[in-house]
Amino acid sequence: AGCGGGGPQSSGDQKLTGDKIVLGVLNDQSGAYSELSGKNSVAAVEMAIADFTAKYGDKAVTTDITVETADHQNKPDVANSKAQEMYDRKGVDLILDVPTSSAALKVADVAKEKKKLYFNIGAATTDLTGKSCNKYTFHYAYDTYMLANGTGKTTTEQIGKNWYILYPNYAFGQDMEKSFSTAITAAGGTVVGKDGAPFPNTSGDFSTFLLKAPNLNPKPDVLGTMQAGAELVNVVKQYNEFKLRDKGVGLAVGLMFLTDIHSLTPAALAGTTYTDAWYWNFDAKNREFADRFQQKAGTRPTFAHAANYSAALQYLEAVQAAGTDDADAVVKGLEGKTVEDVFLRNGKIRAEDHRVVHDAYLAQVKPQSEVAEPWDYVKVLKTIPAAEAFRAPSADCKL
Amino acid sequence: MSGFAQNTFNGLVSGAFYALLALGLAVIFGMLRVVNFAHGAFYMLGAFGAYVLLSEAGVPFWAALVIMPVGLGLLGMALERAVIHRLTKLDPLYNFLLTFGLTLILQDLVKLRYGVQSSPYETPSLLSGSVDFGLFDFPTYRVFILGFAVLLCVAVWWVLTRTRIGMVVRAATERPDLTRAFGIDVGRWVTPVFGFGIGLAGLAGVLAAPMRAVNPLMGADLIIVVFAVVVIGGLGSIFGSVAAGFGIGLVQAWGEAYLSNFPLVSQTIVFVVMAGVLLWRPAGLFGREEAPA
Amino acid sequence: MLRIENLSAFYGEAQVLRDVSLEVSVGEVVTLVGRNGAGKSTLLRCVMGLHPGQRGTVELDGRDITRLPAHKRARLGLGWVPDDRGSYATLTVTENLTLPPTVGPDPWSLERVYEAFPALYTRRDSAATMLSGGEQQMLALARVLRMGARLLLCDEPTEGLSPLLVQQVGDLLREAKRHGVTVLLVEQNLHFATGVADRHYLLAEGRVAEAMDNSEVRSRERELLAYLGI
Amino acid sequence: MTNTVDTPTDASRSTPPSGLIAVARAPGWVRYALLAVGLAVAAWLPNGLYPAVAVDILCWALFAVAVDLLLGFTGLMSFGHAAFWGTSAYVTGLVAIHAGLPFPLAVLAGALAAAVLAVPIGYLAVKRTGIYFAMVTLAFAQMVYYVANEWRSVTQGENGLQGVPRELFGVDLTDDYFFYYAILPIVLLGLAAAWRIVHSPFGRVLVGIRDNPARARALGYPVHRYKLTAFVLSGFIAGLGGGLFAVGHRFVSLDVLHWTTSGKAVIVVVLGGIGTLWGGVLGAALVVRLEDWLSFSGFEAIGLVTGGIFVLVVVLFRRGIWGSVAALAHRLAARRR
Amino acid sequence: MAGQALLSARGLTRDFRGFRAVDDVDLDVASDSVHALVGPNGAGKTTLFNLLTGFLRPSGGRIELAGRDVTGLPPEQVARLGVARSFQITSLFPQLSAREHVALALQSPSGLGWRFWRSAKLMGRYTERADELLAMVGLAELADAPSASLAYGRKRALELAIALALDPKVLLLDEPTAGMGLEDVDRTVELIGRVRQGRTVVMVEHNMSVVGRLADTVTVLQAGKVLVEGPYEQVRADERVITAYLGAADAAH
Ligand SMILES: Nc1ncnc2c1ncn2[C@@H]1O[C@H](COP(=O)(O)OP(=O)(O)OP(=O)(O)O)[C@@H](O)[C@H]1O
Ligand SMILES: Nc1ncnc2c1ncn2[C@@H]1O[C@H](COP(=O)(O)OP(=O)(O)OP(=O)(O)O)[C@@H](O)[C@H]1O
Ligand SMILES: CC(C)C[C@H](N)C(=O)O
Ligand SMILES: [Mg+2]
Ligand SMILES: [Mg+2]
Repeated sequence: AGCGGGGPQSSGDQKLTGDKIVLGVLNDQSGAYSELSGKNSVAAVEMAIADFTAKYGDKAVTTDITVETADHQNKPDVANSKAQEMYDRKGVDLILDVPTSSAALKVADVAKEKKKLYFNIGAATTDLTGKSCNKYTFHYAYDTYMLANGTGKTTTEQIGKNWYILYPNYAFGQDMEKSFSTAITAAGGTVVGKDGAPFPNTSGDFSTFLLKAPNLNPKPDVLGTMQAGAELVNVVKQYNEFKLRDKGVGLAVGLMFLTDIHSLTPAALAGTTYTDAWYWNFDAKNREFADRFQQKAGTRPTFAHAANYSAALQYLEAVQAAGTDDADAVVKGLEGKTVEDVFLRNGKIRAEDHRVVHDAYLAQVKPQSEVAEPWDYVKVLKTIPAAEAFRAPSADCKL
Repeated sequence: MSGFAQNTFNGLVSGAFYALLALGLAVIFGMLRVVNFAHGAFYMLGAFGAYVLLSEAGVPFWAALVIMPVGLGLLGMALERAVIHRLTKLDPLYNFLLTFGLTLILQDLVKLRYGVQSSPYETPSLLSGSVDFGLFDFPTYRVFILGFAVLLCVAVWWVLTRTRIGMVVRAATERPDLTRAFGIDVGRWVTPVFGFGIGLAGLAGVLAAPMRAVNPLMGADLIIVVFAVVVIGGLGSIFGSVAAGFGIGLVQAWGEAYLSNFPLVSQTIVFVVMAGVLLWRPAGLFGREEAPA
Repeated sequence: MLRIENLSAFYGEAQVLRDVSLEVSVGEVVTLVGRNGAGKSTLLRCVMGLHPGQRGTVELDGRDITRLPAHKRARLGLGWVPDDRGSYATLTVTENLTLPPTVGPDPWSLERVYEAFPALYTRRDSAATMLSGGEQQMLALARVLRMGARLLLCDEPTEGLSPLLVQQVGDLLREAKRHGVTVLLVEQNLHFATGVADRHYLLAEGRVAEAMDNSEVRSRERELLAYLGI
Repeated sequence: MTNTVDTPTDASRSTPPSGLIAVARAPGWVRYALLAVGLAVAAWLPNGLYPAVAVDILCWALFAVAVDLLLGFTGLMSFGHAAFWGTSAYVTGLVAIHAGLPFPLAVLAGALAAAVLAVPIGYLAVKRTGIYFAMVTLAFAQMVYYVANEWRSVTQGENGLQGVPRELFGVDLTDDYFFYYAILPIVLLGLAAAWRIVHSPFGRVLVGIRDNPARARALGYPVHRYKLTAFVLSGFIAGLGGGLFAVGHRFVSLDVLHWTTSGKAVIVVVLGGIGTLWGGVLGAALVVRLEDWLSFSGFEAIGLVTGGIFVLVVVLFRRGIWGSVAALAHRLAARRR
Repeated sequence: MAGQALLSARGLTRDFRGFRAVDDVDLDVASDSVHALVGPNGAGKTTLFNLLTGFLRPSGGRIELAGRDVTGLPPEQVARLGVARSFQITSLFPQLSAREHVALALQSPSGLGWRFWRSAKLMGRYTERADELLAMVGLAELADAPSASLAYGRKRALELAIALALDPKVLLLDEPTAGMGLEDVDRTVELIGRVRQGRTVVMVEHNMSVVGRLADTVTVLQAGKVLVEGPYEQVRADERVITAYLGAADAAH
């Protein structure tokens, strides 16, 4: 890639900058989120490139498609310089993934400034399609609204009306708490108590909150935990330790990845409901993808991996259709497009806020006895149709 | 009332971990003048080791409770021989820096091999029930931890202050040459003590495995709170470290329970306490006052 | 009992002792005198096995101990009273006394030590470095007596002591001698030295310049003092 | 009576010649040569490196020099300097966003805020020395971290303070290349200030205090107040770096306050050479560049490398790069005489 | 010679964890006098010094300097008020040269030490006076050597030069001749004799001949208490002093 990249090409030209396409995967490859996305997201993107090349063969806009990757270590400042460097020096046309909301928002700024594309996969904040939205940023897999809407609504209707919400006291957790409270109330439930636990919780102890739950009046039917990663593990461990399920308090989890279930074991989570953006053993098509993924990466894909695959693929398709990698042209092609692939079911790329909507799933962790094969921990209770799963475009977003 | 009792009990249980970690730090510091930044990393290794033993060799909790501290203790001894030892003659800051670097290395080694995801670890079946205390009932495992930690702390304190072992080790640490000249083979003493301190961290780790998320970063932030604990108790004071450990556990639990509307307060309470203690007694609650001149 | 042959010692590249040879027989009290910086303390450290850069041989009771580590030498009955008194800050007075193992046939009991040094008894539970300078000096001496060391290596044991105590230390050394203890004493105070010692070595610029007996020292006192006074 | 337990000890005692003496005694030509090399490197950086990385290096250079001012010349190892770097970053960001001031003024405001914060923290911390000081500063910095984390209405918490403007009287500084040259004078000013402090009467007193505080008190120097002043000055310089860092990235994240940031600053100083002042600049260049390279290399364990470097430096190479070079130059010069 | 009390203590007491090192001591140091403190090891002489110079806070009692209450002031302030001390165990800045030591001491009252924005070359203004002082204690040739390389006796001399540089009203010397060879002792005695002009000197000393040659008043401490106080001849003949401190043999000496 040449120094400084290239200025925008006049659109309509059958031209690619440098005659090649470079996809940049910028995510956490060493920290807390390196397993739920990380290196395996790169593998997923490579699969997308292979599939794209196989599909179009000689007719592809180019066969020279490469992947650049960098570790942002969940630090927004690192994400910032890596993103700039990717766009400027590595000739990257599209940045993918970027879990961690703070880094995600920062990269959105960079994309806007550099006028290059950015598909966020891993971050949860609705700000990406709200007040921080911009023309070059797309939010792909999920967000806090989607999680709350699915889990909050269904659990209230099916398991119990009274909730106790425990959330980590930082941006992500607070967003989740708000989204959940709204969803629960809308579904006719009540939030009888909510607490922001310290974040990060150095002692790793949540017992104060867990002990409080069954003694609230009225007694909550559901404990909704918004913790992620290691903290989620702590909450669930201690939930089991205090035998809250036996005391009639069910468990709902705000955000959970397959890797979380794996580390907690299905036994610890049996019966827990949550919203999943995608599940690998949902149907034959997913399974076929999951098998190929396993061959390459040695493990089953999380929804983030599948979404990275899908995002890369859809971008390449859009370039193919536009005949150029000029960002403005590609954006034009993407906006309003309906798409269908292994990840996106009933997918649509909304023009108003660049939210990519698709079917979501209400999932429940199987009891250990029903786990028939490794990693198959979940049964899908219900599909939440794309139209309901995501919020309506926000007035805050002005592209 | 029962709520208060429960919170108090919980505070003591998390305090038990602070106390065990602070105790290990204090033993090492008191004897070697080394502030072991890597203490949190060894705590993590203890927990992780228990997990690996269980998942890869089927070794149960009770065996891990012996194997890990001993194994890590040996590792600690090797480390002391290989590097720590060479730096003890220099400013203690060098060992602080060394162990800081070591922390990064240990964390990343585990991360490379096992990833960052938290690993599952079951409570041993013998302790998985709960105990009825009349007012409330409590997981047996927590009761066990509290009892075990208290016993251990008392035992260590007794050995180090009331037996010849503690005396020899203190002497060997303070003036190695002189102590050698009095017929004591210093190398034979200091190394095991370091190993022992590390073993304590490993032990705390094994104890934590069934209760806490087991992952490579589990000791990273924790150790800073433990530093605050040790400063409050008086660096190098065995009794002070243990007392401050339990005390801070309590204060945090109460803060969380009764000040949950002021998250800022409940989060920073440890450091506020530390600031207060420093104002009032710069050497910590049980630390020795500095000598004049 | 102690025999040193061709001992040389270095600090880095600087040579501090040059081919020093000397002998101390059983039951003798021998002093080393010499200016500040002549190498007296270094010589004691060499005998103790604490000085890394040395050449030559050290024999104890006819046995070559040159290669023996310090703690083994101590167990053969060497007792060192270092020039900085060697008090442990982290040990109480009693602990300072009981720390070393007993190494000789006639170790003092703790009671006997406290009888001889009542000042130490009153401070027995204090950290040793909290003692006054003189008290620390007593402690250092008491410590090797309690070990029951057969050969005492005393580095300026009277420095900073009150006149009364200086006399007491003299009495102690004489008493120890009566019990068959051998002493190699580094001393600046000639008056004191002649009071307790049998023979003297004058160390100058890292060499043994002269060996003298008591009468010789007394007769040449003026000259020696002028020499030692720099 | 001196007591070994808590006698203040300085980290550079084992790295003779100390900074003061080394710099003072290094022959003039060595000093000029080093200065020239330094300036050349500084001016070349944005061409040779990615400009954003070059900007980072400048910011970190200030940070490192601030830490060394304490560690090398006052004998105090602050393991919590992220508190000042980060506080300044936030204040700079907030001032720039809400007041729309040109960035040098915003940075100045940030650095002043850092200095103000250094007063209470320093007041409590300088009561302890050596290793205690390191632990106390570490803990207080972590406290500042929590405060920033919780004070979401101001700091935006985890999301970070986005959209810090790079305003300079309408001059377009969007390009990091130009921004680099815009901040270079400020950075050089900061470095010069550090140099002046070290080579001032105040600096002499600090070295005295470092080596023997009791003696300094007997001479009539209020030791605590001197240390506190040094701490505040150091906080100010660290704040300059942090403020520029905020403007450089056009946002501020909680990471600027995390203890690993403090740790990295110390790594930089130790690698460059404790008590050498300019060593910090060199260390900053190396560490920032290395991390940049590593995060693209696909190597997953950055900590393994930085930690490894740390261990190596501490075990084998305590003088650090600059310290070793200076010692070598010193020896060569001595031989020529 | 002996004017009114310049430095005085009333009921001065200091406890260390239940141990009373200084016990209800009354002390009056007349201005322009040399006042010696003697007593057995551990009698509390150094502790008393530490109290008088602010290095230790008294547990009880009060200290006055020229009529002003200085009880509990920190050492640097006591030093500012004109009380300089030397340390029993030599206490220097190992890396600084002898001249730098003295310059630091000379600079202390001026406030130049706070000027972090000025050049250290300004300290050059003290060179001349520093060299004078060094010459006075016989260190002229060694002015540039780092203090760590000085022999013990030279270090003691440097301690003295530093204390003098503060131009104190009261000079407190803790065993100024300990560890010195005979000739150095003579030189030091002679030096103290010179610098006492216009000053008040308090010294701790075990060498009775030194005490005899210099002291106007001798206070004997024992177990933290004042045992005897008076002129040298009277004190050394005192039975209590002989049994507690001097010993029979030495008394005859
Ligand atoms: N650690 C050291 N490093 C370098 N040189 C040293 C060291 N210790 C002592 N020396 C030098 O070695 C020489 C001999 O020192 P030593 O302490 O043996 O003398 P000494 O005769 O005991 O003197 P003193 O009467 O002052 O105690 C002196 O010149 C001294 O400067
Ligand atoms: N910091 C301290 N903590 C505890 N005890 C102390 C402390 N400092 C001094 N002491 C005790 O106080 C008593 C007086 O000590 P001080 O140093 O004043 O004696 P001194 O008269 O100067 O004796 P010397 O002539 O031996 O120097 C001693 O018994 C000593 O052990
Ligand atoms: C669990 C994570 C992948 C989500 C992340 N914490 C965020 O802020 O969006
Ligand atoms: Mg000597
Ligand atoms: Mg004394």
